[in-house]
Amino acid sequence: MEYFFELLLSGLTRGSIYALIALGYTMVYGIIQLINFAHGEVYMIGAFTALIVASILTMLGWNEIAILFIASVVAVVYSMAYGYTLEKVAYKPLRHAPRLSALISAIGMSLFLQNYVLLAQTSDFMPFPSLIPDLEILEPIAHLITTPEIAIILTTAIVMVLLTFMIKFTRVGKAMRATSQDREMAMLVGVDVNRVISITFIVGSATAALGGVLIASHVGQINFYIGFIAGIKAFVAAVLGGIGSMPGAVLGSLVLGCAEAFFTGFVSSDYEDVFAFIILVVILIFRPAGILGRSDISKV
Amino acid sequence: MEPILQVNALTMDFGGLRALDRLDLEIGQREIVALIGPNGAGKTTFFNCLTGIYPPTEGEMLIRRPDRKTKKLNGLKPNHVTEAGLARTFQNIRLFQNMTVLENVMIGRHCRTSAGIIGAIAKNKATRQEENKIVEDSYAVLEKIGLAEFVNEFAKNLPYGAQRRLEIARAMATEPFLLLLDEPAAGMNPLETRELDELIVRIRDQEGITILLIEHDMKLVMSLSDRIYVVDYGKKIAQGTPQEIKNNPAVIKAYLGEDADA
Amino acid sequence: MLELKNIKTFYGNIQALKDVSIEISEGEIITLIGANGAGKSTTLMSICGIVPPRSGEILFMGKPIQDMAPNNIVSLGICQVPEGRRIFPFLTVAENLDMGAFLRKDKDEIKRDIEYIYELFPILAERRNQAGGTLSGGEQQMLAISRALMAKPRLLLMDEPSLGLAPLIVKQIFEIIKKINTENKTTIFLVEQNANMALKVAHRGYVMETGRVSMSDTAANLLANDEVRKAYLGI
Amino acid sequence: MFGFEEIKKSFLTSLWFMFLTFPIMVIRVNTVQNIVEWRWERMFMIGIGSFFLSFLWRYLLERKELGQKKADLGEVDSIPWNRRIAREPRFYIPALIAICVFVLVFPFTFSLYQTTIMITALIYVITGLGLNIVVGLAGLLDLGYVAFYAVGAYSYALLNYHFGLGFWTVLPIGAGMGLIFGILLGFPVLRLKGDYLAIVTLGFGEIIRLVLENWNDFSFGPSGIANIPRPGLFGIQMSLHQATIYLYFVMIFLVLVTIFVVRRLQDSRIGRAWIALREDEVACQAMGIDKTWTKLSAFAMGATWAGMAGVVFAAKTTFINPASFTLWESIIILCVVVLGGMGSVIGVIFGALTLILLPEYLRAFSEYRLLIFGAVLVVMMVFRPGGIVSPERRIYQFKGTAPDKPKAEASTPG
Repeated sequence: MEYFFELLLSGLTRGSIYALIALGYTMVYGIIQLINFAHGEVYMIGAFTALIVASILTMLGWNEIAILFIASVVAVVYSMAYGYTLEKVAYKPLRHAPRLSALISAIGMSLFLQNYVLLAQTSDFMPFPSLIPDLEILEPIAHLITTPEIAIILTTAIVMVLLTFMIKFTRVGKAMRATSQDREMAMLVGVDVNRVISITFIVGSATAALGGVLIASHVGQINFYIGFIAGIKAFVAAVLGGIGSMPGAVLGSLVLGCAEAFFTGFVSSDYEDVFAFIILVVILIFRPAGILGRSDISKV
Repeated sequence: MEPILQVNALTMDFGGLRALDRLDLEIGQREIVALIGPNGAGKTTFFNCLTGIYPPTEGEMLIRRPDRKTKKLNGLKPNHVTEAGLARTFQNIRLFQNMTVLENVMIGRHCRTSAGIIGAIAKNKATRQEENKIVEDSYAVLEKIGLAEFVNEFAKNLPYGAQRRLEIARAMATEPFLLLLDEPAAGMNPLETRELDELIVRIRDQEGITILLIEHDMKLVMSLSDRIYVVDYGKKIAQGTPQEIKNNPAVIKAYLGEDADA
Repeated sequence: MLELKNIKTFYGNIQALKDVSIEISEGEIITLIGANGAGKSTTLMSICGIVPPRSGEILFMGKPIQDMAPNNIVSLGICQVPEGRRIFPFLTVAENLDMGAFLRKDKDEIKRDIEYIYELFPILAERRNQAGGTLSGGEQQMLAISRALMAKPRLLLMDEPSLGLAPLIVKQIFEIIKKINTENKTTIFLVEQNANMALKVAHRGYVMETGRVSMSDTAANLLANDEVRKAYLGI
Repeated sequence: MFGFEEIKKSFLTSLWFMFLTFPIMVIRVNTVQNIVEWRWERMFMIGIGSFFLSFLWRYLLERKELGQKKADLGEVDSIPWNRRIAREPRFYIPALIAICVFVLVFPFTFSLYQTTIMITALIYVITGLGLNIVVGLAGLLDLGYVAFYAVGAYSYALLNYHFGLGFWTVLPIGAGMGLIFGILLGFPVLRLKGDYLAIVTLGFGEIIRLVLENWNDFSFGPSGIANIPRPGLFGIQMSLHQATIYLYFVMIFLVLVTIFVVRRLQDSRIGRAWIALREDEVACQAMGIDKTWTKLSAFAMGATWAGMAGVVFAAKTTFINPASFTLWESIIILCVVVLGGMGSVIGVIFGALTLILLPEYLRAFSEYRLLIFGAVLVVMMVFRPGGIVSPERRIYQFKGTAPDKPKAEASTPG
């Protein structure tokens, strides 16, 4: 039983990380129907920025909590800037082009950013300082779940609540929903659609950066390639939940995370990823729009 | 007169919305029948049910083919409906925009030809002959419809009226016995509309094809059709000859406007 | 108030508008009638900047607007009720109305206007928390008009407001159009297939054929015109 | 265009990029030795570079916009360059001869290394042409195409390992295996549309790779299979150099076969159905085309070439392991198709040669080649989203298609 809980919690942790990245995918897809292939790279750049800031501050002998806070903030700010620029350079000129072209542009961006970090920094794995201190109060349950894991799950929950609030009640959130439902009509009521798209990229990048900082400090090392792998997984999670739907992204991520954890724990770790993809294929074959996706009647 | 298309109590629900409500309709051979009614009355939905794009919630659709075999349309896939001899055009033009006019019509020949992958690669004599035949037949259709001058133009570069006629040509190429036209005159100027009128009559008289059309242009409908069905809210509210429809008070109220004759 | 000078607009490869010129003065109801696909909706989309014209000029209060972004055009007071209503299907009725007031900052005024709308259309008040997509056609049309009114437009563009509505509701809609025009002094540019109704409420009318304006006159004259009667009034 | 406004814009852009690249480009930390390296000179390079590039970027964007405007108003005569060349015998005949001569003498004039690269490029030509059927003609986005490539490669490696079958025997078997897998995988997924199809094919691609990686008893896992023989020629012993040259000509032959077959398919009844399917699914069905069968045939036909190319790949490298069949490989093949120009045979050949040879010859800047590669993809798509070569399409001419029918010729209009 305890083993079950251990796996469940590890699955939730893993799923939470996927969720932080998947949210960005799903938001962008909801608004411009583009698979933002370079999204994973934004997450990776967030992690690198945090690493650089944290290392400098550690050398200066700052306090752990302050480092965590500052590193996260800088990482988030930079990721937002990258997300914003990415959209302006690689996607905005392609708004009326065939969708495949935009996808290739995204792939090109992904490759570019990976190699940019590879060249400017290093191709090796870099050790990432563990920024989240172990709390003593949690000692009794440490065998089940560690403090960083709790931090990850909590952060995801908070981000989710904040995002829901933003989407549901703020002006910008309403503009986002309106744009994703009917872009032209949104323009007709005076929404600056270009701005809404930029904001979507910025918000999505910010959550990805948070994910980047958390996972990096949890795993303890990063390199230029982490974005690609995590990006694919998160994208699978987003599609699983029904791409375009934010609750769907979180649900899909948690399902994927838990499924992987249980499969690894009870069956074998060799086929963990195979299992993840099989879930994806099976769900999409029987529910082609994903778990929470809306299937639309095509008008003839 | 035995009907070649018989629709009994056709009903179509979208979620809570009833788009078609127990609609009955019959068409005899070589008739030109018009289906009219306000926008959103369910006319296009009716076409979509007939051609297998939507599965109707209830009701029955039967055809009697020229070979006198009766066939039920319910549950057939769109391509099988076409093979059975029904062809249609679309309200908002759905041509293969990046193909030439001739190629568009050649696609219509698809279901009446058979060359497969092996034939395509080997390009044996049978395949070559079939290909030539497809080109010839398609060209013949274009000549009939009066589009021969555009034969190698891309469909997207055609003038609006010609695009509408190309849709008809493409449908004709599938060798239908019943042709369904969804607002064929939409967007045409009066001259083009007049030509269309002649074309439709010619298709019926020379090819012996029965025609069911949805149309808003009352002048065209009145001059063209043998019989008219009027639907509103998915229900049939009237049927009869143009003269009868013109004088039917229910029709005037629902569609032509209360004081259309003012 | 609004002046279109020789605008040419393209949709993909098709030229939808060929040298269209239209003039609208303040306080008028102008109607544009014509067959399906004649370019009526494109004219509205060109004015709103969604499909900007390739050449020609659009002047609003004497100022060229053809190169402006759609949201800036809306902020000048030009609002559209597009064809097919285009309600945001997953937003509630109240949220749809909020979207209409997207560019307005005067919160109290907005509240008052919403109350006014709910008085005008009690059915919308009843359904304020329902998703827009679940309304019936007539209700959606009312919502679409209300949404546009929430922006307090000086010029209201309406694309086929009678489309797919029962005669009784059409009548109601046209009464509202008249009311908006007389009470709020809103200028209205009305695109209609139901030429009969449209010409009855309008002051002046334009007839469009395959991308060109083929006729323009006072509404009364057009109603009496034989050609128009034959082609568009179904007589 | 060098007004004050423009300079201000570029200046702001360059400031923005200096800010953006600051942590990654300027700072490097060494966490082991606790050293921070500051590389300020890079910041200035970025600043100056982005200042000038932003001018170029805006200029090109404006030109593209202007071109569109002119095309709309009918002010340009838009015959693509490739079609103009193809129409003029005095251009294309010498060009064709030159290409033939080049192809023939290539392996003898260039080094072994160059020949090997060229073989790789030719493999991509084949896979690109195969994927072009699926993506370019039928419009189905397949991100797991490499799976079929792997199927072909492993077919050869395993059949050779267990049964000693040779290259020429396995070549058709590999193609057949690709076909079978195409049908097997295609059947469940073809109901899906657009991006969902893309992601499920991606999933299938990864499943196959991961199975190969983990199923040690079957595929020898990550260590792969070595000592796969090169293609034989009547049992003649060949040196490495000779074998490579031989393989080069085998590839040329296979490429020609592929082009031949793909063109025939494209111009056939089936090919037209594929294109129509891409253009409008609903209308396509209304014309009596069986959607499922047509999609499936495109999927399977594409997979066949991947299977065949896989066999060649195994024979060329003599060693395969799952690392050769990652998602990146699928993506590169997709890029070959889109960059070259979707739906165009010449485009795909162009795309394959550019994408595979460019990085190889960029080895001078070896570290930067993938960076440049990524940037080229973005720039290409932004300024020429349709690819390098616009698709050449057979124009069915009533005259041309029926030379043996004088009657038809007579009735042809001008």
